[in-house]
Amino acid sequence: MNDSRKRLINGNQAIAAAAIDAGCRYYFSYPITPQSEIPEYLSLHLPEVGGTFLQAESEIASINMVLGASAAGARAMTSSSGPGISLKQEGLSYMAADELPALIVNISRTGPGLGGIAASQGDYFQATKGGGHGDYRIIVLAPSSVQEMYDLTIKGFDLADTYRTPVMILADSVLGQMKESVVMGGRKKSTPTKKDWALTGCEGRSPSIIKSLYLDGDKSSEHNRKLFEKYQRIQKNEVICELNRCKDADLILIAFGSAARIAKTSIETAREKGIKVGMLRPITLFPFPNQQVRDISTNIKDILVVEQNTGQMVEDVLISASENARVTFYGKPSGNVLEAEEILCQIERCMNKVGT
Amino acid sequence: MNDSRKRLINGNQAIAAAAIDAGCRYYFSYPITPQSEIPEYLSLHLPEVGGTFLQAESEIASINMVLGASAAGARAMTSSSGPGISLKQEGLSYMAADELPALIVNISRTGPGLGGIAASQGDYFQATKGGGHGDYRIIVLAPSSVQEMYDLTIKGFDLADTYRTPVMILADSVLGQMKESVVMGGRKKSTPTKKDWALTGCEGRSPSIIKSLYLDGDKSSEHNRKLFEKYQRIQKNEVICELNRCKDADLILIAFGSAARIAKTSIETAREKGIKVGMLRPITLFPFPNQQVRDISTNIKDILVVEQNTGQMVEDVLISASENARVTFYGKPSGNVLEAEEILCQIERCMNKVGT
Amino acid sequence: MKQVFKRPESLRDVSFHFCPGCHHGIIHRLVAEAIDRLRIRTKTIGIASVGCSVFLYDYFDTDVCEAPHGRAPAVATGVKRVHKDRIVFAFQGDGDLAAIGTSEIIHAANRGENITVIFVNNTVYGMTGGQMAPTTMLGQHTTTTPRGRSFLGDGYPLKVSELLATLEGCSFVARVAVNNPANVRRARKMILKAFEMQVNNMGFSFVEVLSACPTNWKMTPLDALKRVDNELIPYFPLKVFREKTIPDKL
Amino acid sequence: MKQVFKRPESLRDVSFHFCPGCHHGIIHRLVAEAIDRLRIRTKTIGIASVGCSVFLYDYFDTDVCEAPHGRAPAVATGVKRVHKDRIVFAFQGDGDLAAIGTSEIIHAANRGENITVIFVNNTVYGMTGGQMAPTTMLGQHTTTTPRGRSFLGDGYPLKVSELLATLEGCSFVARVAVNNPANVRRARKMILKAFEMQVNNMGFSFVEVLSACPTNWKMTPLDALKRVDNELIPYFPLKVFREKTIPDKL
Amino acid sequence: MGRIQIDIERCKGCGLCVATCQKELIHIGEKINSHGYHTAQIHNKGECVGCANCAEMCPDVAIEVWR
Amino acid sequence: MGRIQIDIERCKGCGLCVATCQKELIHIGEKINSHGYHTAQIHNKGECVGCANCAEMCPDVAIEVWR
Amino acid sequence: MYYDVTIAGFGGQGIMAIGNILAEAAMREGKNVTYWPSYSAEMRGGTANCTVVISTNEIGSPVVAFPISAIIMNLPSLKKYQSRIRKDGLLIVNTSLIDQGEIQRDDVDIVKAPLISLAREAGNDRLSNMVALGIFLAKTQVVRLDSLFETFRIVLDERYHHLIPSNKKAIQRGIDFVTKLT
Amino acid sequence: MYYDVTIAGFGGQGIMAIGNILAEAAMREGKNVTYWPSYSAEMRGGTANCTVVISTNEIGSPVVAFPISAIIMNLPSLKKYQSRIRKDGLLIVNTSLIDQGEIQRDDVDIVKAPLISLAREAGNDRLSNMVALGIFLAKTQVVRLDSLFETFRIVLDERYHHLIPSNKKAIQRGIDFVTKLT
Repeated sequence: MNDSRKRLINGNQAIAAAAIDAGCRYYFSYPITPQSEIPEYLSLHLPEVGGTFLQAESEIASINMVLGASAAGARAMTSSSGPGISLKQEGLSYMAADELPALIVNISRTGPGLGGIAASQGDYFQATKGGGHGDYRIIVLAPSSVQEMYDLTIKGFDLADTYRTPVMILADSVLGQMKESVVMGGRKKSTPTKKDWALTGCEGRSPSIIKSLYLDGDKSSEHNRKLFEKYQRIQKNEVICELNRCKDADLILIAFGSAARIAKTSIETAREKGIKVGMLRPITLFPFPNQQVRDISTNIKDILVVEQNTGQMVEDVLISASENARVTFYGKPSGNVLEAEEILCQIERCMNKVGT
Repeated sequence: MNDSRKRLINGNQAIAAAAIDAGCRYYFSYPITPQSEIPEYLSLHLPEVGGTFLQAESEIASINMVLGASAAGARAMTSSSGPGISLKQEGLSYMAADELPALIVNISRTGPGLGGIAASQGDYFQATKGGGHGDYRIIVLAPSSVQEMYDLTIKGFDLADTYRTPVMILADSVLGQMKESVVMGGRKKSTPTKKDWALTGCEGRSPSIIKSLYLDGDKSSEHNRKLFEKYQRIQKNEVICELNRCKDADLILIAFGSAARIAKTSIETAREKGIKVGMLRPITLFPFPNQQVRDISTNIKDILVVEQNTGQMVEDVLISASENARVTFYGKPSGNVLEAEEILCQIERCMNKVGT
Repeated sequence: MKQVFKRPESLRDVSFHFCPGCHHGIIHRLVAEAIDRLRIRTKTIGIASVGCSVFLYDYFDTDVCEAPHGRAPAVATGVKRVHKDRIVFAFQGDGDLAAIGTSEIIHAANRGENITVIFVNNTVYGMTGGQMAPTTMLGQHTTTTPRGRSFLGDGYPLKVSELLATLEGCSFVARVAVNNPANVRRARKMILKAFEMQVNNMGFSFVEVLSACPTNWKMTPLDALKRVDNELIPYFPLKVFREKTIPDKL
Repeated sequence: MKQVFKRPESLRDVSFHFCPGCHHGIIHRLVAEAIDRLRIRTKTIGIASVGCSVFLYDYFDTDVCEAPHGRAPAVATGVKRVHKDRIVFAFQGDGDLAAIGTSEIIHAANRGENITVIFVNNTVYGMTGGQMAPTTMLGQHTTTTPRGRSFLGDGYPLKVSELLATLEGCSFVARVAVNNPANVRRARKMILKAFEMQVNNMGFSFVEVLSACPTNWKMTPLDALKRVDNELIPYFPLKVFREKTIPDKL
Repeated sequence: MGRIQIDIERCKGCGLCVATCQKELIHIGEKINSHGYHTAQIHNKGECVGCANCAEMCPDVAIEVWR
Repeated sequence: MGRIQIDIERCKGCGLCVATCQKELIHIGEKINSHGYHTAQIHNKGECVGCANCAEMCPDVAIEVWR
Repeated sequence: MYYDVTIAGFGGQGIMAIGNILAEAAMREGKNVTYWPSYSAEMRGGTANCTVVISTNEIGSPVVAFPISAIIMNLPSLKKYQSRIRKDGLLIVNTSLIDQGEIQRDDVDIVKAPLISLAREAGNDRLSNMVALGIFLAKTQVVRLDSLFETFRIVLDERYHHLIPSNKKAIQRGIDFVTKLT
Repeated sequence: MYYDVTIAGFGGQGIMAIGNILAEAAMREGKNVTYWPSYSAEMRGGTANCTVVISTNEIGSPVVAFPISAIIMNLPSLKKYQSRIRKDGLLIVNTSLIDQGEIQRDDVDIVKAPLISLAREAGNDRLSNMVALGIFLAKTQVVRLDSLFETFRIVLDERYHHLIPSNKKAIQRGIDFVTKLT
């Protein structure tokens, strides 16, 4: 296998391949559609590099195995979708509290409930606002191409280790199932940082403890403040967003993930029609590009937020945007995938090119 | 037991007593602190009225028993705290999707992780933004006294039936553990609505189905749109908030639940010092009183948001508030309970009575 | 000539979505026959689980509630506690019941919930694409055991009936197969017996049905029939593991 | 005279938070003695669970990871898969292990995870205030069974060791008590044996310890001792349920 | 003496009935139904005894039997 | 011939040692430690054989034994 | 009127019981009242404290950072609370378990009471909480003695009802102790 | 250049296989390509479709609501997609399973092909998908035949490699079918 050559694989496979390239050797998960290619790939290839693939008895067991492997100092990962991610919320909250790094992949489904396997961005709130109990955040990365599924997986492991925090890749079946060419292994491989806090047995040092119970009020407060300061640091340092054709734009479209990808076609078509549209695409959903939205909204009058849901990220846009800008929201409930044509129609409406 | 007399009970007991008065006859839960008085009360008193108390094997089993009992047409309830509520997120998402009414009580803990049992408002996001997967909301009620623990429990059951949706009581150990005098049964008892959608066996009618799987894109879309329209209706019709001493106020303090309760003392003291402070207290957290905040923020320059967390409800305030108002946030990480004195200090800072 | 075999009334007149040669359809039919036989269609509430049997409501002409993955026994408990005079059955596959639903099935059985659970064991996750289930045989190749299931690391095929039979709350626990007409006829009796237990308020009743999944086994339907005989039954013996009689109940 | 009894080295020199007469302290001591005896303190990683034993890290002079309620076997699995040469033990109560953690313990056992689980069965949830546990005896009054546990509705006291002993992955399953010096000495041997199994890579080892909870039983410590003999042991017999020998492993 | 009737549109051509018929009266024919399946067909109808084994094994409840 | 030593500050006065000592050499005294517990005390020390039963049963590991 | 008190000690010392009795009595006298307990996760042996607020007006915070008065039953509680008592407030200290040298305040009214000895004198050395309540009542008169006695059958678990007479005796011992002081 | 195609039919008809082959071949020719499958939850017998976009520019949406061309293998797919094909586009219809009367478009290039019969002629009536691919290739020339053949060993599971010659034959049969048409 020539790693540096282009290969046509789907987004799920790209994530799985990237995990191995990132040095992840422990993967625990439970079957759910539409992320099956991840466990399928890793059950085949992890053992080849001395890694462990374990299909857990449940979503809950799998996140707690990740917790254990991470506590032991390893790069560990799980993947699931919608309902499975809901079941992992207790474990995620514990890992955030324990300050344990790991990568969690959500190839989300149509929800709520059992829903369906069509593309959906209905898990934005759960991912970014902390779906589990307590006052915490996790870093959320939103790829928009198969190449980014690969690249952000590697980046995710690095961020997780740097900040000692769970990191989530939030994508959906458009990105998980679509195939595109990917260049793998071309860049510097990621190297896990030294983890002197990890549990390895206390040979030659005093015992280490990983826990989240703080019954003492002062210690509890202090711990929560420490977490909060970490999230502020992440907000300050780790925002990534793509600005595309914004310089001359009259309208900025804000979208992430699959919606952004589909909207690119709409913007292309709009430009062909002479409508000056640009795009701001948050790649980190937490930390959200508050400042970037703020900056752009002070200069441009119209913002169109497009999501494959009934309105979630738009709240973060509203918090950030200047009141000078008019924010229009177009949300499509999950079930049917967003179409470039309907986004184009919304762009035209915003620009008053067609009546409202 | 003279129902209409004042009794000194704690907030957890008030919820339990109210559930019985609301006609709830099915309660399923799993042990967790600090809500233990609820199962304790109901295990004793539910059987007396022919009801069923079942201690489930897990948080997940208990929410799914609630799902089943609700599907069967009964008023059903569960209660838990932090980690337990996280574990119920899958079930909650299903119930929202299935359009099943029920009351879920979260007497929240310090979090994330195992945390502690001190008061916390760190579960605001989880409750209001949908901690489970998918694009849904649940109604969230935030009592601020033991009397409201009683009253809002009854109201919660009514709202749940009216809108066919799970309703959550979000409180914490300050409200769950404190005792106050409560007047019970004084008002009209709540009566469950007729549920022609409930599963009872299909004698004399065609079979009923309760489900959330919609593989067909159009049906899935339609279902999600229907849910969304319901949430809009709830937002329009069901906002409750308390406005207190706002008429002449120079500063509006916005807080909910225990923080609001504690802040009342601070406002009292501030008024004694001649500082004109009022309070806007959201009682429904979803639907959030967007319009009320908007209205008040157009007239008053200073808003102080106080929470027992590092900043959650403040986002809803920021979305709603006019840009004319200056929104200051004071958050105390959970661990140590908010003190009236520190809130007073923040009030004074806002009013420039002490330097910043 | 008179008609000696026809579609049971409790089964709607629609085609199954199951793959060719999948035994789910036979098992659905046997459950519907039991419901017909006991004349309980209009007082039956089915609980659908997640996996290939999720579309229960498309096939059974009864009230049906869908349960989250693995939680059918808990949902059934909620329904039955409200309607003690209705017949509540759950229909679960091995991914659902023996993995993520382990806790729910054990505790529903232990409580002696007066419900009936039909457990389809085809040693693999069907709908999600053929992953290893707790009941997957040692050496069996699945999409997540590409080198075959190994007891080192993956553990042993779980014998669910044997496990549940240790619990006092069970009125009836049996394992059957439907891979030949004789086994089908025996399965019919056992499924009927399980429903009768519930009708008589005897507590939790359970039938495990060994079932073929030609698609995920990557076998022809005929080879799949043979595998049930040659590989599954020797490890998962067909047997009544527990059967209470009316005096036991008292 | 020479010292014949002293605090084990693996136990930190601090007081327990346990209630007067609670057996947790004895069990902690026996585990620490096993660790001392095998000289594995610096290669041991403990997994604390939720409940009265959550403060494991305050007492054991080893690395410790706290697990969410019921999930200690899953966390232990994660740790052990990374550090195959370390000794990983979980310490769980009956609320934790036999209720919310049912699935995790069964599947860790079934996989034959090479870990050791110490299971404290005192028939009640301790820290949360004395609720019914799956192991609560019939008729026992708890804060959630104010009229006594009834098999109708509440189900039967769960025999965890018996359940686990049916699983191939277990190398060692035993039940002990610590309510008199002879039982304590037998418990010491069994706990040591369980750790030895892990040291020898024999797979999952498990010791259930019957334990008194005077506070939640609302008994004096002495009456609680007697209850273990008179009520618990007759229902939960002290026994080695499963013990693999080295040849079994091969 | 017996008779069976196969609902061709419901048949998926799995062949379980073919394998089960002790008198070997059923085969999978060339005919393709609207779902693209080659379906089961009975030949030598007169020899059918109506034992119903084919119907018992049909996963699609596509066979009715008279005797 | 034996000797035991009870760590009074660690004793919670549960009395398990009292019940276990076959020679009945231990009792719960009037003394209250800083945690408010009446604590165990040994009397007739000379009769102690150092059997260690009291230590085996002490849930607070508060007893050491010499023999 | 407005009054508040924080009561603190070990779990098992009956802290919550006297807080409840006080709150219930105040409610019976028609006052607004809040009772707020706080305890550690341990069933026994941890720290326990509660705060009772009594007022004729609506009560805001049930949580009081700087109480007017405190009943302190053990040393850790003294360390935690003594600096927080408001100037000119009241501090009742259990000198049976606390060395007097640990008391550092001189701007509050301090009652040093050997509660265990006093309880023993009243017949049962486990009732030091009731002695403390008696002292508190005598010092503050925030509720009437008869209101207090009326609450016993409601607040105390039935299995302790036979102890009501000895409880009353212990409260009286506390009152007498204060009377002798003055 | 830009071209897209939607391929739709039953699960089991090999829809995904020809989509993959086409995408892989296009990539090998240096083009940008996206392949997006969509299938129902059933393993077999449900509907299956996929969309392949091939372009020399960066590709935006992999999801195409209104495709330039479509290969339609069964009736439900015809009903779902025929109205969505762009004017002057290409529609290949499997008349082995679809009655010609169901075709309603007259503003697109329509190829009515009895795919099962053609496949049978080529030696294996299960390879109607490959016949369709041959037809598509002959009509569009969007990739070269040799690129296509090169992909077989990558795209097809090893256990089907012995079928590669018959696959090639079936593709050729499709190409020949078009040649005869024109």
